[in-house]
Amino acid sequence: MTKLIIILLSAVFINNYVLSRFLGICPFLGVSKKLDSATGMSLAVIFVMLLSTAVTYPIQFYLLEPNNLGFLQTIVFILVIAALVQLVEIILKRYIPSLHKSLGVYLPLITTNCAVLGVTILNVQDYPVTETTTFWWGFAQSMVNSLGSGLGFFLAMVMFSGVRSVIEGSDIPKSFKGLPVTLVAAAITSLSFLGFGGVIENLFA
Amino acid sequence: MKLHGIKVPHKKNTANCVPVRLSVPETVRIPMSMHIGKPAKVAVKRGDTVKVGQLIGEADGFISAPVHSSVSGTVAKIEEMTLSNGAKGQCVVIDTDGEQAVFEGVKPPEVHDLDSFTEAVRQSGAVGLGGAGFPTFVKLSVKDLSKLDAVVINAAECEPYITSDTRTMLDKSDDIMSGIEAVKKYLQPNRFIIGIEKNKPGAIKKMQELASQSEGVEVKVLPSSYPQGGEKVLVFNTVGKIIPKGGLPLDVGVIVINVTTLAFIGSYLKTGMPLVNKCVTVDGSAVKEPKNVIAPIGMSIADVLEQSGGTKSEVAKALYGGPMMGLAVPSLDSPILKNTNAITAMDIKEATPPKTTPCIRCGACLNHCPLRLDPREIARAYKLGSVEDLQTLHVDLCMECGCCSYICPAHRPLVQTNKLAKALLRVNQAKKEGK
Amino acid sequence: MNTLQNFSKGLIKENPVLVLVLGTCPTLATSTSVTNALGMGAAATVVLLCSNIVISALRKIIPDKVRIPCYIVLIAGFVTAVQMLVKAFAPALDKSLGIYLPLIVVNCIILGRAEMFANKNKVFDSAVDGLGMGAGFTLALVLMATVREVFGNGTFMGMSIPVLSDNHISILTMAPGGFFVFGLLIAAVNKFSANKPKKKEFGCAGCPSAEICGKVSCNPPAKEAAAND
Amino acid sequence: MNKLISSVSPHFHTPRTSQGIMLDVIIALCPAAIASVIIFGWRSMLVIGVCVLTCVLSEYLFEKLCKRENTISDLSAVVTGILLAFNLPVTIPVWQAVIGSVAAIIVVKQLFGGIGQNFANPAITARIIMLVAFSGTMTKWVSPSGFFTDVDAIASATPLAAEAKGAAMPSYLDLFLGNHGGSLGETCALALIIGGIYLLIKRVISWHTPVAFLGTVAVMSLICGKDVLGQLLSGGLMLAAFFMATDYATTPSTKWGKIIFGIGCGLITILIRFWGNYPEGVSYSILIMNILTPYISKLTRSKPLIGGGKQ
Amino acid sequence: MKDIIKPIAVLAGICLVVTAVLAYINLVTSPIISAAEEAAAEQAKMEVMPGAKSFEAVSIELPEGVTEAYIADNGGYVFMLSTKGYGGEIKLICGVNADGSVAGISTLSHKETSGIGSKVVEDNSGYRENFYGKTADNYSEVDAVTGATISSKAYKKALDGAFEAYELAKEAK
Ligand SMILES: Cc1cc2nc3c(=O)[nH]c(=O)nc-3n(C[C@H](O)[C@H](O)[C@H](O)COP(=O)(O)O)c2cc1C
Ligand SMILES: Cc1cc2nc3c(=O)[nH]c(=O)nc-3n(C[C@H](O)[C@H](O)[C@H](O)COP(=O)(O)O)c2cc1C
Ligand SMILES: Cc1cc2nc3c(=O)[nH]c(=O)nc-3n(C[C@H](O)[C@H](O)[C@H](O)COP(=O)(O)O)c2cc1C
Ligand SMILES: Cc1cc2nc3c(=O)[nH]c(=O)nc-3n(C[C@H](O)[C@H](O)[C@H](O)CO)c2cc1C
Ligand code: SF4
Ligand code: SF4
Ligand code: SF4
Ligand code: SF4
Ligand code: FES
Repeated sequence: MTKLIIILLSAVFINNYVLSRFLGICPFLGVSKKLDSATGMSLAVIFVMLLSTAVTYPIQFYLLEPNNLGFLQTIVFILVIAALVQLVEIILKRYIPSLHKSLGVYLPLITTNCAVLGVTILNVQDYPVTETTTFWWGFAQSMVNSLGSGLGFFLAMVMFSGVRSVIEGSDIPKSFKGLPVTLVAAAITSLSFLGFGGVIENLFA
Repeated sequence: MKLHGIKVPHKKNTANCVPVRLSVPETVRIPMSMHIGKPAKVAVKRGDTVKVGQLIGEADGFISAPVHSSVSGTVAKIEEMTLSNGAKGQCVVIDTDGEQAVFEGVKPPEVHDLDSFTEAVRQSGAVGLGGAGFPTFVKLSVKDLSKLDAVVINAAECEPYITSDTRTMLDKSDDIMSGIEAVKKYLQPNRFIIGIEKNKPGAIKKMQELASQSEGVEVKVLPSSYPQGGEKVLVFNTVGKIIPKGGLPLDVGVIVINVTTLAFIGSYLKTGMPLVNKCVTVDGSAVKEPKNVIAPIGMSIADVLEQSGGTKSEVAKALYGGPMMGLAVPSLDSPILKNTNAITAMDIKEATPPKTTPCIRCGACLNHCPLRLDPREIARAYKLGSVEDLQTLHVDLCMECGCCSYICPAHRPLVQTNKLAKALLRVNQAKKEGK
Repeated sequence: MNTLQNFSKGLIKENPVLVLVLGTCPTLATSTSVTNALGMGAAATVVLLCSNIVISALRKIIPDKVRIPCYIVLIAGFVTAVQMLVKAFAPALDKSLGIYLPLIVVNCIILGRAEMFANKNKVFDSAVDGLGMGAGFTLALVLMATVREVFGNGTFMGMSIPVLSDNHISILTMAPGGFFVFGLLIAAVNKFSANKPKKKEFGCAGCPSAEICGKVSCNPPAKEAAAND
Repeated sequence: MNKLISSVSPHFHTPRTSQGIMLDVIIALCPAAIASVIIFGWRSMLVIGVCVLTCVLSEYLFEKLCKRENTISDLSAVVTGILLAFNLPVTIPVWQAVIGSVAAIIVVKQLFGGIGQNFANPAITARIIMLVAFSGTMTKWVSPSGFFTDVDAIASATPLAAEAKGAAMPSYLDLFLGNHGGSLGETCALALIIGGIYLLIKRVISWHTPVAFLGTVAVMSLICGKDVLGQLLSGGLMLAAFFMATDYATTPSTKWGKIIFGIGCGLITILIRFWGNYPEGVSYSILIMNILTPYISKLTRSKPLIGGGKQ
Repeated sequence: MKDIIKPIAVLAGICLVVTAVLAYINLVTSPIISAAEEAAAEQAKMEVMPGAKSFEAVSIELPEGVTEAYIADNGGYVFMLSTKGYGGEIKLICGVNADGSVAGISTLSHKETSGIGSKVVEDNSGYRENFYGKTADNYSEVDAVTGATISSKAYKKALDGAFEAYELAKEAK
């Protein structure tokens, strides 16, 4: 159990996808301007991350590995994610139109978001089924890691959108207006995350 | 709960100066618009002879006020001039004959019920003398008397320099008394509250005496912190009620009336002489002898300054009113208006605004705004042109009291930004309603 | 547009990273050393070239409806092939690129070129476009990597540089340094390209008392902001 | 007749200026500066001088370059320089101090629009950048050497680093007077408290942030069974609580905002001190709270007192 | 009908072709990949155990901090070590001669601070050479690097495991 907590919190604070692993930077820079769109995007990402891990993890260890098809991993995973995103969109549209209205616009963006593909690949890499780990333990760790990664993405987005609201009305030097100053702000934001080093492990060790 | 505010230097140099009556100048220029609302219509023509108290401008519409001659003489011309609010308007220029003959029609009005009372106030030309110049009879035309709880008499006089209200309280307490009695009789409020800042002990004593003679009248001594006299602040500090956004004091059962306005009504009911003379505090760094004077409406500021002892140094800036809310006049030819309670003449040192530097986000402005607005964020939202943000920041509530601009160590022009922001919001709302 | 222009637009005018700001993740993650940058650039270029060629060749065959899935499958195929080849013949590179190698699949540059160029143009032009874009991507990566490796690690392509190797600013190779150097590069590009940010107008137009002040009395924040600009 | 000046009301202004406020901060920092020279020797002066000079110069040059109005006369760059120097070990190489100062003024302050518009505390952020970039020299401490001694004196550990390794902390008196290893300006609690009280009296800062910050650290230390007084007096806590968590531009302005900011700083400091890899967490706590400040400000924005009701 | 079948057919066709091509590449490269991996592993072992040519896994109860254990054809042992340093996991490979002295150490991966912990764990820092030739009895004499006590301790702790595993492996032989 503590292992799972450590995985969760480390994914949020230490190995933050956006701020220390450089995954999902495009939406981080593109959608963080307004708080509500940042939240919407993050919720969609968390959802798709969990869903695609739940599908790809079993595929990897029940389908690909036993049949020596490991080399198809990339193709299969990206297709699964694309299909899932489509499916979710259709289902949301039909059954929960209100949610579709708020999350719908972000869903297509997610297919080409490297954080989602990244989390599925990293999960099968970091928490594989081996002689000593059962499928369910690996699966649990993967799901928790996906959740943590999604929450980490969420945290980074929310923190950063606050920073951007400050930058917006400021007199930025001309050539730094727009993206450059946003990147420098991201640098400072990611700097702040370095401070958490060791905290999670030591707290629960 | 306490309201923020600021401590400003009081500079009440003239509190003990009994007003001196100035001699009549050679000409006066009386604008037709000395009040909020539609300007009055000129009722005389060139060459007419007029006497003191004679009607020269007719009220035009409901929110408007008549204008009377403050002198006897001949109408020299009717001309355009730039008014204090920036717009152009008409004014009547009268060459005086120095006799100050009183117009024959001046006689005490017949008042027997509410309607005739408000009509009398209307005829008197009374407008709010607390500064805003809102036609007083409009304020008194209460549709549903049962909703009226209290009349708050604004005697705070929180601006630096100005002491004309103080003088009214010291010198004309019987006029105030008749004003109170009249309002009591016709509007029947449950109580009268006279709000005075702590720094006027003489006036407080006088008013307390007065209150002890009349039932339902009380004196509320207020801390001397600016802007105690602001309507919203005063209502909160006297009756503890909050005027809703976009609402009037009447929405919480209150009428706010300036003490000099009330005294004028009292005296008008006795004499029938309309609003033609004003007690004006003349002070400021350029003034040689600060004092209170009684000047006919329409007398130019230059004449007033000269007659009240002259200036120490060249006047670099002159204000209608005090330094916190006062309006800079375009030239010294500008006339004394109905609602002019002070002339502040500043030398070049006092008049030069301090250098504006970038905002350091010290938060002083938002921590001193009596309404707890956030001028810093308002300025940002205005710069971004975000009408949405301006709305959530409630910039339309700003009463332009100037606390924020005063306290800002970077000397940002916050009040001005607020004015512009309010205008932007108004234009935007008008557009929306238009659609 | 001639072939040369077609190629060189990817380098500067439409540089996918510095101007179009695509593929930010691999750019930030793999620009810690010049060697990595070259490896990543080469891998992405190969995929870009192949996918542009094949997609252009198949552009008449692939139905519009399943366009995107087909592109994804093709791109993923090339990525996997490249991945296996790198693993086999350059295992060290595979180790240092890690997860970012398979993530070329979702690199927006590649899908973007497929959508914007390859499915509308002839095979040869598409190949040139792919090469140009790949070169632009590599150029940006190498530029960033040079700054980060030289100043952050005191080395260049692994060779240590005299004074700097003892006095390096290691934060440049870390996450914050990545964002920072990327920001600097884009600012430099902004500076030298002509696209000036448009100025906003503020002023007395909305001022309630513009008449009396004669539009001179106050120096509103707007004026200062304009002056500051 | 001469033309009258026409300007917007109010026509009176407070005699205070931004420059005056910054000057007050500089005055308040003087006791700690003097203490640092007494404790660590003449090189403290060198480090402070280099940082202040570089900060002012980079502000001047950058504003020249961008053709902006020059703001060095508001003295805020001097404050940043002194505070950055106070956060460095006395042995710091000059070139590193220069890079740190340039980063503080240009990267953290001017790129975001200059004074009042930066979202992160320049001095703190620069210190963190230096800590990560130059970890070696930034964690090399010497023990107090006295004024004339050479600074290559005996290597030492900061009280918190000593504690982290299980070694003994200096006595309370030594902690209070600053007679121990550490950054230039952080060791002498006495001098810092004097400066803080000066700022409180001059109303440059309000009590909310320091009290919330120090109070949270004290309470959390008590709960975790640590030496409360030792925790309060060691590390950069006093310096941060009075001078850096109170920076105008990067912290909330409302009363409750300040309290939340202080509590947040206290909690993160404790988290990093007791469980993190770093012996000291004050800098990170302030930077993280700086980033959260826009939200705290929004959350604690006071409702318009009058007229908020009906709309 | 046609516009439903055609897209599916094309997509399926593309999938099939791509899979087939990949399968072929996989067939060609997978032996090379595993050979390369093998070679890299052998290379690392040989580096810390000079003179040895082949290695064989030994089956012992691995002590804490030891992840793999091998015996070399010259009688020496090679251990894969893992320990927690200042910044995170440090992975080492360590060769121990038949007589129990350290033959070589190399760092496989680490997350120590550049400039502090890196002075301990990085191969070119020279710290590892202090241990060469040392045995279980005297390796603790090696001084810690000042300013990086934590990394130094972690490094030594990893070696603890190596010596312990050495004893176990010798017994098992
Ligand atoms: C357009 C307008 C309409 C007003 N209508 C009324 C009214 O019907 N009754 C009333 O008592 N006061 C009315 N007022 C007066 C205000 O309550 C207030 O006394 C006046 O705006 C002066 O405010 P100030 O002294 O705070 O500047 C009105 C004011 C304005 C500007
Ligand atoms: C900031 C501010 C300060 C004010 N100060 C005073 C004051 O000191 N005395 C006063 O009579 N009116 C003052 N006023 C005007 C009052 O708000 C209000 O208009 C007046 O008391 C209404 O009475 P009147 O219509 O008779 O003038 C002030 C208004 C503002 C916005
Ligand atoms: C930014 C930073 C990075 C550090 N990195 C390391 C490290 O990699 N290895 C280490 O042992 N200690 C590291 N430390 C810890 C301190 O240097 C600590 O004081 C030191 O381990 C104590 O060793 P000493 O007794 O030799 O001074 C680091 C501290 C800081 C502030
Ligand atoms: C009370 C107070 C505290 C300050 N603290 C800091 C600080 O911690 N770091 C800093 O760089 N500047 C500080 N300054 C200076 C200045 O406000 C700072 O550079 C701003 O962040 C510039 O926008 C301080 C100024 C004041 C008035
Ligand atoms: S008082 Fe002036 S300097 Fe302070 S926050 Fe407000 S606008 Fe900025
Ligand atoms: S002028 Fe407006 S914003 Fe400024 S203090 Fe007064 S009410 Fe508040
Ligand atoms: S100078 Fe200011 S106040 Fe005057 S018109 Fe222009 S914006 Fe309005
Ligand atoms: S100076 Fe004042 S009155 Fe003139 S335009 Fe500006 S805000 Fe309006
Ligand atoms: S490259 Fe990572 S999200 Fe676009």
